[in-house]
Amino acid sequence: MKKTIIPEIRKETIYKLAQRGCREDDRSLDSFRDIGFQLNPIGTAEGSARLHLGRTDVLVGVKVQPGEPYPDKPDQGVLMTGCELKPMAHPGFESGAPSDESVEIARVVDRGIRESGMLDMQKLCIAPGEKIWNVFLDIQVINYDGNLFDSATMASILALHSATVPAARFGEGDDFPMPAGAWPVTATFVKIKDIMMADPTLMEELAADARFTVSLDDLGHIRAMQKGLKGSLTYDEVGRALDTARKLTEDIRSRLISGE
Amino acid sequence: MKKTIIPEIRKETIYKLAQRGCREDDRSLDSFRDIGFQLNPIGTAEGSARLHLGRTDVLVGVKVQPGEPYPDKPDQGVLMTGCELKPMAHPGFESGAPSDESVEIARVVDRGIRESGMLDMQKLCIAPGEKIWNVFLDIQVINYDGNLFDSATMASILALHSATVPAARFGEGDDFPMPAGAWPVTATFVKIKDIMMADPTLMEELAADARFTVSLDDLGHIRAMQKGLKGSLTYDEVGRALDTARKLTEDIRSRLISGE
Amino acid sequence: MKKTIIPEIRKETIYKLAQRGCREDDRSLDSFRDIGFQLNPIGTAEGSARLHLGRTDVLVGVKVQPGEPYPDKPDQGVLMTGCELKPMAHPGFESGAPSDESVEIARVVDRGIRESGMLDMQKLCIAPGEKIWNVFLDIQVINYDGNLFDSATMASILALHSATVPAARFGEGDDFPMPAGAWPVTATFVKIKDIMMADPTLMEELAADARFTVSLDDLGHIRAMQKGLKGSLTYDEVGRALDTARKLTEDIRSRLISGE
Amino acid sequence: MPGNLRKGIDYMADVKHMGKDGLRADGRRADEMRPLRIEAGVLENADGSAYLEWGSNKVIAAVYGPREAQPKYLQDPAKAIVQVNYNMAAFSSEERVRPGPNRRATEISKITAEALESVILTSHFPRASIDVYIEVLEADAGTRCAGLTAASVAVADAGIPMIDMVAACAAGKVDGQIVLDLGKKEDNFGQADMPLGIIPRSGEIVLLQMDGDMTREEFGKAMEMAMAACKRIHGLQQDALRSRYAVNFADMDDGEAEK
Amino acid sequence: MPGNLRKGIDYMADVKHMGKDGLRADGRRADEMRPLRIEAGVLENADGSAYLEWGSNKVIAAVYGPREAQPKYLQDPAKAIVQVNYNMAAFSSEERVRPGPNRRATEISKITAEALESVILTSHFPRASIDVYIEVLEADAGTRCAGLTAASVAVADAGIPMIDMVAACAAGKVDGQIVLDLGKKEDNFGQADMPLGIIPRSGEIVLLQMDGDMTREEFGKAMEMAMAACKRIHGLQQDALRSRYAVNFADMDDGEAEK
Amino acid sequence: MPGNLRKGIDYMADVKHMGKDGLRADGRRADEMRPLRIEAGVLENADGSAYLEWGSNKVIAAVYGPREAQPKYLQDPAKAIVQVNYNMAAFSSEERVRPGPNRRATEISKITAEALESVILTSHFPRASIDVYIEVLEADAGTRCAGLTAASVAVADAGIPMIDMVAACAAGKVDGQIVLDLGKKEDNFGQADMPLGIIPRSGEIVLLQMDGDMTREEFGKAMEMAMAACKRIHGLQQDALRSRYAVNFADMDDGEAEK
Repeated sequence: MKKTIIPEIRKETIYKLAQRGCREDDRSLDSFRDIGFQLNPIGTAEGSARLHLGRTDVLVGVKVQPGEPYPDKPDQGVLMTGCELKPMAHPGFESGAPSDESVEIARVVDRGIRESGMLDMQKLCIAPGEKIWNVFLDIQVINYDGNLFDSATMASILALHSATVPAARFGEGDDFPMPAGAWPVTATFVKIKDIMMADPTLMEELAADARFTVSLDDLGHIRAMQKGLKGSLTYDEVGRALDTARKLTEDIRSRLISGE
Repeated sequence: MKKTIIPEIRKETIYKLAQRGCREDDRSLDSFRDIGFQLNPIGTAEGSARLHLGRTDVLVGVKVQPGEPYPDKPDQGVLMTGCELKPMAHPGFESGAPSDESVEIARVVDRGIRESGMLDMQKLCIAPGEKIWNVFLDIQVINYDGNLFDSATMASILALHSATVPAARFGEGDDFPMPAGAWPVTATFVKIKDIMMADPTLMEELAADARFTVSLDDLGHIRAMQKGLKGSLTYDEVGRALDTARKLTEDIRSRLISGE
Repeated sequence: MKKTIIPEIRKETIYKLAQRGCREDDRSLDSFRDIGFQLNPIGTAEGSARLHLGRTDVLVGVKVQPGEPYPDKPDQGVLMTGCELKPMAHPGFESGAPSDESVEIARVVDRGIRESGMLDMQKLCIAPGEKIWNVFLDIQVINYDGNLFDSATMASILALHSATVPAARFGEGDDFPMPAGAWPVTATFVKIKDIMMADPTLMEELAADARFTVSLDDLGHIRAMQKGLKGSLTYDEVGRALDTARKLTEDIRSRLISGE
Repeated sequence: MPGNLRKGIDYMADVKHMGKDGLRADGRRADEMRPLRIEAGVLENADGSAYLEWGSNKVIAAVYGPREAQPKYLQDPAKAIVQVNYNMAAFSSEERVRPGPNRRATEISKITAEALESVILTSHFPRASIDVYIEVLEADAGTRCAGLTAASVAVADAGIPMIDMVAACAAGKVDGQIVLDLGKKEDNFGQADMPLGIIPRSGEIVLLQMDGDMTREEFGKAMEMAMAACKRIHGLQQDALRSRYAVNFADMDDGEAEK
Repeated sequence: MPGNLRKGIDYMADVKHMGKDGLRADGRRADEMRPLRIEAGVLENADGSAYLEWGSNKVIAAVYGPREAQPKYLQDPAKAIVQVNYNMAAFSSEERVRPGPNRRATEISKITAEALESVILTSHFPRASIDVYIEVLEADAGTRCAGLTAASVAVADAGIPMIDMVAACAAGKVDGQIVLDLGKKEDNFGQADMPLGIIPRSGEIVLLQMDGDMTREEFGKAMEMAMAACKRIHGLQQDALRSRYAVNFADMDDGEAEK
Repeated sequence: MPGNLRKGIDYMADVKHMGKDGLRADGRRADEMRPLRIEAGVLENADGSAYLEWGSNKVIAAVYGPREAQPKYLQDPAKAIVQVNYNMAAFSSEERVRPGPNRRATEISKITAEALESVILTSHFPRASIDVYIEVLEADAGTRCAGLTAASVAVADAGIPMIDMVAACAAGKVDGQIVLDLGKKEDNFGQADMPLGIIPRSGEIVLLQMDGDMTREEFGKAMEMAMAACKRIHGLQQDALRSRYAVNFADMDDGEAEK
């Protein structure tokens, strides 16, 4: 993202609110914004989901095509996750080659999904050593108001759980549902000066000194973590964030599964 | 092309001449410049043609190599058209990646040829689903004085009609002539204020508000059209251009075929 | 390399010293700096060498992987030489696409090796027309103080002579030593005004008007030459450089072979 | 908000079969457009935006500007430049679209920019750039017309002065018959496709392409069919802006009330 | 000079087997780091540099700056920007690494830059750039920690003011056991890997990633193990600078003697 | 106008077989050049240009400048920079050449620019750029010498001051014999190829490359053969300019007459 400056006074306001446990949108420090989603809005995708997290609006589509396996994993399908941050979503995003940020988002989303074992990669093998299913997960941000890590992860797992492997189209037998099991959910926090808050808005991100994301699986195990930005975190802060994240992700997961 | 500005006064002169039905090079509004061409000047090409349209000078070469068919057209050869606008031809052209203009030219030339059915793509199949002939049509502009759409199209169809498929070199049987039938010819017009003129020079292009190209086949059927530039055209203007184009292209076609 | 200017006065000093047959580092005009090297410092490479030529410090690694032969050489392995001039080695080098200079270095090093017949390419064939060994020679400059042509060539032939073809890893039989025979060595000269000197330092290169590199094989035959920079050389100057190069490269070759 | 994105397949269910004779594979009459819905002002951060569903096409257009053209050598001291980036999302068609520019997208971006330039009052904004981003989320033939139609609404939504909004629609030829607004199968197996963009107020043509095989007479018929459709589309564009404006007006009322 | 680069295999010979129980495949205890050697000031032309061998990892870090940030639009009027380019040499791993950027390197460069920014006093150098180049010559798991550790020494060697050097080390989980500093095989077949970078003086975390499967309790154990290791590494970083400084000091003495 | 581009095969018909002994596959003597024709001023829009046919090689060189070097950081306050872009047309060789830069073209562009810099009076034009575009339309071995020879004429045609035009020709070794100006088959199956570019007036060497296998003595023989050829080529370069100038002169006369 191009340099986007938040006025010092706005930053100060956010911090002062936070000292009182409050936020500009009246949330508590440990809560997420409203989540709304829609399954399979895109007819050309094998699976898709559009998700709103407050004003952040993310669309994820899944395409599945036959391909060759990696030599070291001859009997496993391949997941490839891409993320595009286009000017449509925010004037700070630029057309052209993926930015560092979009690479980081794609890789963190991918890591959460991959490490959770959510996809049964062996069920995505057609002929060992010869042919597997490539699963392309493409994240398109429609409107950006902070916390893409969590919104993109949620939309991604919804899209994968809604997807069908189009085997018939490629003469590889009958279509079958994407072999997706777990529901890995991430929770992201930012730290402004000495205060941590969950699910940051864009303004909170711009005011933030440090960022922390954790992916938790259905058992509450930690599957991926990512610290970002130039500030530091204490061990205690990370610990508290992990505990909060566990509660938050349990709640989110059940809402995603129930389709609410 | 880099911003190339035409002085207002020159533009005014061109327009005033046009109001009287005249042009800077003494042509009428509905006529083409002199056309001269040479077949197979390039020994390394499977077919080639160099064509002069006034001072516009274009060289087109055809290379033919075996390749794989597209999955949706397993029994058809593939035509690939490229265009390079190099500084050699005009100081406004720049080295490096193809410009928007060169992409548009290549695609319009390609469309005229492809849509006319000029090439019998099935005769360019070696083994269905496995091996076909790739026909590379490369347009190199030597000198630019306007109207590349028409000059490149003429040079391209001459080069294709002169080409041999080098089957022997690739161990695929005897060489045979490129299976080229029709002679699709385009005519391009520009509109300056309210006046349309055919086959614009560079100065006329720079003075133009709108551009219109139509490709007509041997029967006078419309095979492709392309409107360009930021000005608009009326329905009547397009209609009159189509009628003029029919006469012009019949004449050009017979000259190209007779090799005059 | 970004424009790197040498102060006129330093250039003058180098030239005046040279007129007396001297150099800033007390060498004679026809001598090389100290050479030191280390074989196989890199465990992940199939062969590697690190070489110091005075303060110039070069690391070359060899990777060997199966691949397809070129159609016109179905029974021969393939050598691919790359060179990266990174900011690590000198602030004038920039990250990103290979510069013209790095391309020239890679191609001259490659030419010396290739033309000498040093590698028995037919022994690098696995199955004619189907599978051969690709030999990737990658030159990484650690510190740049002039004369990369010679230092990179020396490190490259040491790395190749130290390399093993990892056939077992790819299920292609037993590992075997890289089929490397000859020891092609280059000698590079620069000309400052009217004086030639061997093995230039960076300052001498920056002061130079012309550059000349010759690759000589074990028999003293000329295998490759490259003149560079915007100055000219006389026939006599080239002749004398060839004669000097023959003596210098014989000495260097024996030191490389003996492993001194 | 762009609202509900629905699967194309549901959409078709809305289409009524209108009798056996002269009807097309999807039940439409020759001069019948696929259902079209346009919404203005769907994006928070863009200066102007529009969302459009047209058959199964789903397109978003976002506009920024007028803003200073960057880099500076792009600036025109006499007027604003119009830059369009047309892009198909990776998942927008049956075969995955590789991210990044390609020649088709380059051409569509160019002719769309030229069409918009013909209506935007660019001379009001020297040295500026008006940047239009068209994202095709789902493609079902006719995306360039859909993109241009949406972009025009987005430019208007951004408050950028125009002489009129461009409306665009294709006509073509299928089984020897001139038909309006070809669907994907018609486009793939039809004999001609002719995208048209006009300034509805004057009927002037600002975008015109064609490929296939048409006689001069067929051209005339296709042109008239497409022109008439463009005028209907223009009504939908105006409605979309009107709804948007109405909402804003309501907001303003609220604002007044608070004082 | 970076000194002798040795094959990883020789290195392993140094490691003592410490008994049968609880030992890892390469004979290390759970909380035992691979041998680590750091040298500062190894490059002639860079403003600061460091060479590091860690197990079979061989990494060079070079630093230039503070210097004027180029191109100018990158400049921050309030502080220096920190740019990191992490790169693996073509021959640095079993499978050849294609030259040029890739997504993994982009991510590592980004988080390494962020970690270094947390300790560099960037506000001292408005409009400047501090450019860090990390070249992995041989990779054996843990290269991002090795790179960050080396880069910190190189920044210090360049005389750029910092609140402290960042030290980095991973902990992870292998066969259900929390272990320190995973080697390549452990990384490939282990259950979790958690690279950590801290400011040793305060214990603050400036780099943290994880992938795999860890409970909350395992996380705590891994964190404590890695934090303790980072403090030991910090000692080696300081030693490297001290040796460098000692040499310079000796040089200066010689200089004095010559007068 | 570049005039008639003829198929290489026709050209060969011009070559006379000069006796059975010592003749080459195409009938040339060891020190015989392929037919060479040079024309100056062939392009309308370039500041200077030349077209050259040499055997079946067909090359156009275009020159622009001296003009302001862009972007500005390329400018040298003391002199003009010389930039060369050598390019082979897609259809210029048996196997299609993929458009875009490649390593071979990069190297040839570099050494050609260096050779031209040695004769152009660059110090007359500080901050300027002299841009040379060499387009190989048909390649038949020896294109870098053909390109440099053509570029020199084009620079002169542009009226850019030079101490002399560079003339270039290769010598090489085929079947153990030193021969001049290798054709494609000789180049492919020969034992050595040595492109040479000189300043004919002084005999100074400004381009020299070699690959293959030559003894010191063979080198001397090849050098003398190539040098002699370069001097003959220089005559053709001068003739080309003279014809061009004569035409211009005639034009001027007409101009005078009109007054």
